[in-house]
Amino acid sequence: MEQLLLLIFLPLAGAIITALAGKSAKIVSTVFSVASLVLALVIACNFIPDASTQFEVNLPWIADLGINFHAGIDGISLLVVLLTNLLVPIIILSSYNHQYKSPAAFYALILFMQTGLLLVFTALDAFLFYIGWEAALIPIYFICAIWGGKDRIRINMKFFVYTIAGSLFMLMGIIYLYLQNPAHNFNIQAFYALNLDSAQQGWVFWAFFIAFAIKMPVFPFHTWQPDTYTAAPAQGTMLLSGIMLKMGIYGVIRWLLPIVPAGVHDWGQLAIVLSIIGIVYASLIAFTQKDAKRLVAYSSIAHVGLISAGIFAFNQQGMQGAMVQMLSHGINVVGLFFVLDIIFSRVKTNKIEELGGIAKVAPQLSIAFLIIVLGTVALPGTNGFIGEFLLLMGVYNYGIWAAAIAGLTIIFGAVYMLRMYQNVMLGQTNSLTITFTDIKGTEKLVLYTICALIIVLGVYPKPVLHLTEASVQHLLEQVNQKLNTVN
Amino acid sequence: MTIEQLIWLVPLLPFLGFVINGLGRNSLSKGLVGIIGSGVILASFVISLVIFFSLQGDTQKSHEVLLFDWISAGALHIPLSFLVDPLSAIMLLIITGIGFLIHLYSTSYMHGDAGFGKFFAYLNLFVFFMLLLVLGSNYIVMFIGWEGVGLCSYLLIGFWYTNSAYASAAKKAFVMNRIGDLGFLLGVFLIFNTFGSVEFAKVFPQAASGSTDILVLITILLFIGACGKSAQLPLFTWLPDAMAGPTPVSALIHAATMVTAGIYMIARSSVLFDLAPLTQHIIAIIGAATALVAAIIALTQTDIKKVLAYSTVSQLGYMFLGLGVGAYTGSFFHVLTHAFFKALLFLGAGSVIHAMHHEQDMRHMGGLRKKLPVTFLTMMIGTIAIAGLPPFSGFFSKDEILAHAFQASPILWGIGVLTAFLTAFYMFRMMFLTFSGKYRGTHHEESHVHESPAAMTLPLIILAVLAAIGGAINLPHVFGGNEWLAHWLSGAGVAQHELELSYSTEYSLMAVSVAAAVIALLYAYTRYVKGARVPVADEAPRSALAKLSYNKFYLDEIYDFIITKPLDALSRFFYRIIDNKFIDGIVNGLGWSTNEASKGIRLLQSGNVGFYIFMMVFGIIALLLYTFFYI
Amino acid sequence: MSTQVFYFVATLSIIFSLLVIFAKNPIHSVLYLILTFFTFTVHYVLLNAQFLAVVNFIVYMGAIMVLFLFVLMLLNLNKDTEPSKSPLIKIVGVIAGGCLVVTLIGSLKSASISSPLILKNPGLGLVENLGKELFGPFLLPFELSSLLLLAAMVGAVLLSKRDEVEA
Amino acid sequence: MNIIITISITAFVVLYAGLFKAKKALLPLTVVGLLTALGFTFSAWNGNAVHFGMMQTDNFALAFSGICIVGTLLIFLLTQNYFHAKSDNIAEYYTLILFALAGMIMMVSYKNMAMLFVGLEIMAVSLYILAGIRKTDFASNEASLKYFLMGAFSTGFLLFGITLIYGATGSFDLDKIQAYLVNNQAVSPIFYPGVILMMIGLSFKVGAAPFHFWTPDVYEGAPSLITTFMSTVVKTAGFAAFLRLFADAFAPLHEFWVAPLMVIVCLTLFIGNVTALFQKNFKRMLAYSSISHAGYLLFSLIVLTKNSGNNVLVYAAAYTFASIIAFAVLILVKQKTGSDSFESFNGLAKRNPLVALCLTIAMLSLAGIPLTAGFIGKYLMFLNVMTEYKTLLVAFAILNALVGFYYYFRVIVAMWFKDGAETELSTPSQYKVVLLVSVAITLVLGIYPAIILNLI
Amino acid sequence: MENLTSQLQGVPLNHYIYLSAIIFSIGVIGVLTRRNAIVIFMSVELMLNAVNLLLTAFSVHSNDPSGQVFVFFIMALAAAEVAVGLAIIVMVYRNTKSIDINVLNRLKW
Repeated sequence: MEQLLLLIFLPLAGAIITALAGKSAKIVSTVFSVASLVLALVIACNFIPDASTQFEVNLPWIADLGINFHAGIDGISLLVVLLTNLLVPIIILSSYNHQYKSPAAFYALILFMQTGLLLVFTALDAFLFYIGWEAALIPIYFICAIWGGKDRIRINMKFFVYTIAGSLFMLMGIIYLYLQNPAHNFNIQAFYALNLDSAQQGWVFWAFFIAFAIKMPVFPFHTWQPDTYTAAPAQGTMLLSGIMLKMGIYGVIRWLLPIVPAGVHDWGQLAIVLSIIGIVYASLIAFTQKDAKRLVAYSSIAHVGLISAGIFAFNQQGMQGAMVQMLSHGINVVGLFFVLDIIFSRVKTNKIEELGGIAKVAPQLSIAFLIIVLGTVALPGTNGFIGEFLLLMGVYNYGIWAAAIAGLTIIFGAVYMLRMYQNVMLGQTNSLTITFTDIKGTEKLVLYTICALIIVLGVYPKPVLHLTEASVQHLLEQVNQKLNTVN
Repeated sequence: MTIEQLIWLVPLLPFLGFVINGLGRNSLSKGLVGIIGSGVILASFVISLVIFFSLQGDTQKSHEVLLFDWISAGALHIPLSFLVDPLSAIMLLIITGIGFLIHLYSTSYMHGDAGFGKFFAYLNLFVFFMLLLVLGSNYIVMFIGWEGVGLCSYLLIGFWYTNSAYASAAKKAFVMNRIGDLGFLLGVFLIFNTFGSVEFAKVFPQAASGSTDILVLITILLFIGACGKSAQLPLFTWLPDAMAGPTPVSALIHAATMVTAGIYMIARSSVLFDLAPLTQHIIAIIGAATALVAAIIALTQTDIKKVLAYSTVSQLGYMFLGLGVGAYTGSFFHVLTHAFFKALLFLGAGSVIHAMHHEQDMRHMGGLRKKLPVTFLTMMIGTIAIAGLPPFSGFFSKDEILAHAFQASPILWGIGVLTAFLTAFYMFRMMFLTFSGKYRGTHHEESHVHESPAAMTLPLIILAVLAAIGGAINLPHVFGGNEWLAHWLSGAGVAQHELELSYSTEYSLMAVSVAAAVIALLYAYTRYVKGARVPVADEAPRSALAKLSYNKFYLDEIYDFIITKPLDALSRFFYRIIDNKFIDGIVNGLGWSTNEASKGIRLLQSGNVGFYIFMMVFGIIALLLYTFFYI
Repeated sequence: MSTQVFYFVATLSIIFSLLVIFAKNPIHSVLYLILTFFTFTVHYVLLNAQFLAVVNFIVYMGAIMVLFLFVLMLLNLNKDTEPSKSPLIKIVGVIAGGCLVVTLIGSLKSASISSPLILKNPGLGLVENLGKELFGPFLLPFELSSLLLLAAMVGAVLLSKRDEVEA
Repeated sequence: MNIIITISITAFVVLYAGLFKAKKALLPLTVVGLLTALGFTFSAWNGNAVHFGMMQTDNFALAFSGICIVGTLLIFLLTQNYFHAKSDNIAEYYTLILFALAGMIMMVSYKNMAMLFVGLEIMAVSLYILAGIRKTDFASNEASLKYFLMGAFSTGFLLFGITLIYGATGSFDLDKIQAYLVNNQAVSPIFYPGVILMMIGLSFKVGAAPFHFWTPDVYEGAPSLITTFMSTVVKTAGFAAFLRLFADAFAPLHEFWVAPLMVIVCLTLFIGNVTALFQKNFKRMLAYSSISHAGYLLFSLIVLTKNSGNNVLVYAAAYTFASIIAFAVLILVKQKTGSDSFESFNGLAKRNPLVALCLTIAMLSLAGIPLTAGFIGKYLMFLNVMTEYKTLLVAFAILNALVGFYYYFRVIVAMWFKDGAETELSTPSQYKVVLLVSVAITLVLGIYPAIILNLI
Repeated sequence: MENLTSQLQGVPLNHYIYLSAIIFSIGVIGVLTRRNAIVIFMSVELMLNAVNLLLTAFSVHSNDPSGQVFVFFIMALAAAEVAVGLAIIVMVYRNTKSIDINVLNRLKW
């Protein structure tokens, strides 16, 4: 239990110390993020891969309102916790070639956000979950709005209000569940045990789903995302796409499915349809994007659409696929954005047509980029394949046509990703790219780590699958059982 | 050493080669790279031979080797395991054997290239994936190889990536393969759903229990996958473009090995396909159509590699025709012989190109026979083999397919013979244009043309020998053979269909096809040697059919028009109209209207106390009315 | 006779109060207001609330109204030059007021208290009685009203005195 | 009782001290007096004493008294350099503020409507004056007169309401009124209009739509410090009075008056939030935001639970301290730049990061972001209404809260993301104390609200 | 006095309510229709007096002196309000030379 508290609050402590660290903030934050990673790995090693919740903490917090500091880790949480603690150091390292103004604030906000994310991923109390949900949003808003690019104020305001709109309705749903709960608390187990009729579940479903759908984002709640990704600083984009959107996915798995299975039963179909539309739609839009960052943003929508579809398909393959893909997508998309950041920091543009021929002058970057692109297009042997394969299989078990349309992602993904790769890296160098220098120092470290993860997870995904298997299975059984009692 | 102990070395060695060459591509000397690159393949070949022979002497024809559990989720368990049986064993030999020859050839061919190390790394990686493809004991491991070779194909086609046309060709190949891959993947899903497993060993025994409808669906989906990989209609257009890669790549990937993966996969799954007659018809028709269309296109091409590329497509169509009519062994036999003679032809073409300093247009060649005697001779053997003239290997394999086709449907047979005729014609056309007549380039260039070094000619010679005698491995009964290959493959569960034709029918069928080839040869001879005709430039007027053929039936343009352009237009429409105007418009519109409401409502606050009091009184009246008279 | 006095005085109250608000000259308004208040005094007397009648007479008519007059004179506003609202606004105002009457009375109409007023204790409104009440239960608010008056005093002085610093 | 006496005596002492030109002693005297009053508040805790049948110092009253006193104390601390530069009559201002505070103590602890009325009027009369203490400033004049005219007008309605209720029940005592409602099956019909009219009168005091029109103009025109006082402490007291009457005495008639109240709540939320959106002036924006907060606060009356009072307390505390921060910074900015538009906040974070951070936390609290007191307040309000599953109302409130984010974030945007003049604010020591105390309270209540949840 | 009180008998309470309501509303109309701050203020006084009358009537009806005491408080308030109000008006007049409420329109929107 101490471990979990330490895990959650170490980044917060780091944030405070970083904020006071002044010039050495970069180093301090790196130390704390790496320490968090180590701690997460220690926890992962001590974790027994069964369906139980471990390292549970249950402290009274606001007792009068039935709010407890109740957190714990099961396989599913551990996965996203690992992802978070893995990506944060990577993201911090990736910022080493930037000279941000007021770095102390910048790194402190990242670490603060990490605490929020960890709260979201470990909370077993709905209120705590909500607190973490918002606590993660504030820092990223500031990160994006202070250090962002053109038009950042308007774009981030939209992002902020859009996402918080969803979460407020979720709060309404949480309050509703709380009131329905005879014990009058926010305990997740008590929520699981609620017996709501299908109309009630329908409402709660929408209250939660919209919040999650906006966060992921699922079509048609996605329009904040490309702008925000484009305008955010590179590290902000990585945080948003790498970790933050997993909050939505995790929310669906942890809160939506088990609490309102009948709602999912009634409305999940629509969710799948939206997700699948999103896959094709976003992929198609990605075809003709001129800005590489925007292209990756749309590709992210497509990928997340598949994850969402896989989850709502509600079977072991889809769910496990979602698990793997959460991890993979986090790693891959961070890699992609980092490469684009490297390019941007060198030539000050991410416009696809202005680039070209970088492979010739920066072969190491081109190889790393290629591996990441391949991971993104789900080439077998990369992490992306495991996820997409399982997800597609999950969707397939739901419906063959759904899978056939969702599967278009593997074609479309190849089209736009390779188009981007070709136009950015291949061809002749131009006046802009001729002076391009290859990656070095922390850039190498970060990119090679990402590439290694892509391949290792692709070749040997078993640890991940093993980690989540029992929890996922337990979840499915739980939900199915509950669904049977409702019907 | 048992098979189980050896087999993992076969793919591992090329992989090690890839790693070493990949990491040391800039530091290792070219010689060392060549030795490592070729050496690992040779070692694999040797091990494959050992495996092959120990399998021959083994009563147990199929060995499964589990490496580790790869993916498992719910009922789905996918081990990373290898299956060694006669089918994969013989594929191993082809891949590593021909692979080695081509590696050897490349050490010389690519010697001047800056990316020498990278090239060998890619080639080794390709061999690794190809081995994975054939060794996989289930569809998913097969799929790793399947996509992996696609990746290598992408990398190698775009090897000279600074040329963006080449890079585009690479992308096209990858994407078109991906279209097929989706079909393949869906097929695999359906297999899993139907049979509860994706292991060959578990699926095939249950095949008969599946309903025909589902089997048809499964097989059609798998066939779509094969179409992509093996360049069948309508997905074949990537293969000719793939000639952008270095010539050894064309030989290895786009002729001998990768493109035959589709046939291998269908042969592997023949149990399923055999139970789906509808699919078989479709396969036969598409195969025949591809064979014919590609052959027609090949007639007018002027690029020596393009001719061979279309010829490859055409021959692949042949193989699919064979698969469609149930001649699994025949098709696979053709895979083997085709691997020999097409690799040979490509390498020969490479030798020519090498000699011509990367000139590929046949209109600028001619009279090279004397300059390149070995190349000419070996290529001639290859040409004769592909033309189907006895007793070279192509004759036997082609005739087995044709015989089965005749048994199935005389029309298919007719198309087959017509294709054979066209094949013979364009192949000899190519030979004559290249090697006979007078040199059509400048004198200065001519003086630089010389025969390739031994590292290049040796593989040619070896392949020529194989192309000449390769037919022996499945000598049909009609020639007193024992159909060794058929027996061998039956050990791998490949479905066998005996010909029920009388020997006399078989003889007459052979006679027809041989006659067609001979007539084509003579016609080509009169036209290009006697008439010394040279193909005209693009602008010159042609007949409608010639134009159609020269422009590849405008397929690329059609695809561009009906797929690429609409998708791009749709993309822009979605982005500009739906996304930015409509969906985001609604979101922004909410904000905007709130803002407008704010602008309007704040005017209520007019600053005038009288007005305020008015509003208050109205409020009071309204509230009282509401309270007492409404509710 | 008994009720007629009430109705007569009530009519006068209404008429005078109407005159208050419709008189052009503010001075006239004040004078009418004084008359209105006088009618109220009569009402108080009728209700046997003698103390209130006296207080009303002294405080309202005496003190407050004189204050009003003073200010009006001080500001020299004893003319008909007072800016008046446009007729439209006036009409709307009157209509709104009329609506308020109707609504108020409508809301009160359902009142079943049509019982006539009967004075149960003739000494109710006498000083003695009220004094006991005021210095008994209502002592606290009474004491605290001093704060109100003091605040008003301080405020009035503060506001009306010319500030040297500011000037 | 002691509280009021202490405050009144302090007021007198200050007034006299002013006569003797003891300017330096004024603030210490006031602070000592208020701290003493605060001490009495604590000592009376759980006493539930009834004074003269007129005042009941139950925990509800004491808690709100406490908040009012603390809020006033902080505002007094903000007077540093505020009045001195403008006028000689500081003692009078102090006295008036203290009188108003005394009035408010009456408002939060009354047991008889006479007390309510007298308290309300003490407060109101003091405020009319305070709004106008910038005698030569036209805006201040205008604010004062507007406030006065409309205030007097609305008092008429309040009184009419009181009268009708008296007519129906024959008493001004809250307990008796409640007893009347509980005991009589047929409530006298004139009681109902009385309730509505009182609601109207009190709505005016708390600035709820459509009786809110005075709020923006008066808040903008009045001196900023007085605006701070009006929008925080005064508002809190108004709500306490509202709640005491409606949640307590009129509770049996809840079903009757909840419908018009809903109308008021919805209108208030909508008008407050939507109008605030377009403001260019930070102070005026805060005025509209105070209207919208009135809407949220009224949630506690829509569904009456035993926690209603406490919910208002939490919300009012959150709102009070956040607003004090906002106004404190506003005063500082205005002193420096002479303007209270959003533009004058541009680039504040670069010059005064800590002040900017304080204001940011205040804005987050006002907007209702978790881990600040404002969130707990909003949460309690939503929770309160959700207990009867008034989901549409909550949804409507959520939509309004979203609008709220826009305007609260405008100042954050200006401070952090925009570049402005490079002039540094001078932050007097007392301001620092106020800012730090308020931020501390805001955060502590946000993170560990348990300490305040069961006060009443 | 005794004979005056006897005349009281018989006026229904309702009529007092109506009378008050009417006077009150007349006050409101005055507030609504006039621009002169002092006249508006006088109208407010009218409203207060209407209330006073009603309170007295209720007080008599329920035989309870507290109503009349309340009237007393209202009068105290009225006095205080008048003092403050007139001071404010004078102050405004000093600055604007007008007591027209329409002049007060700088604070808006």
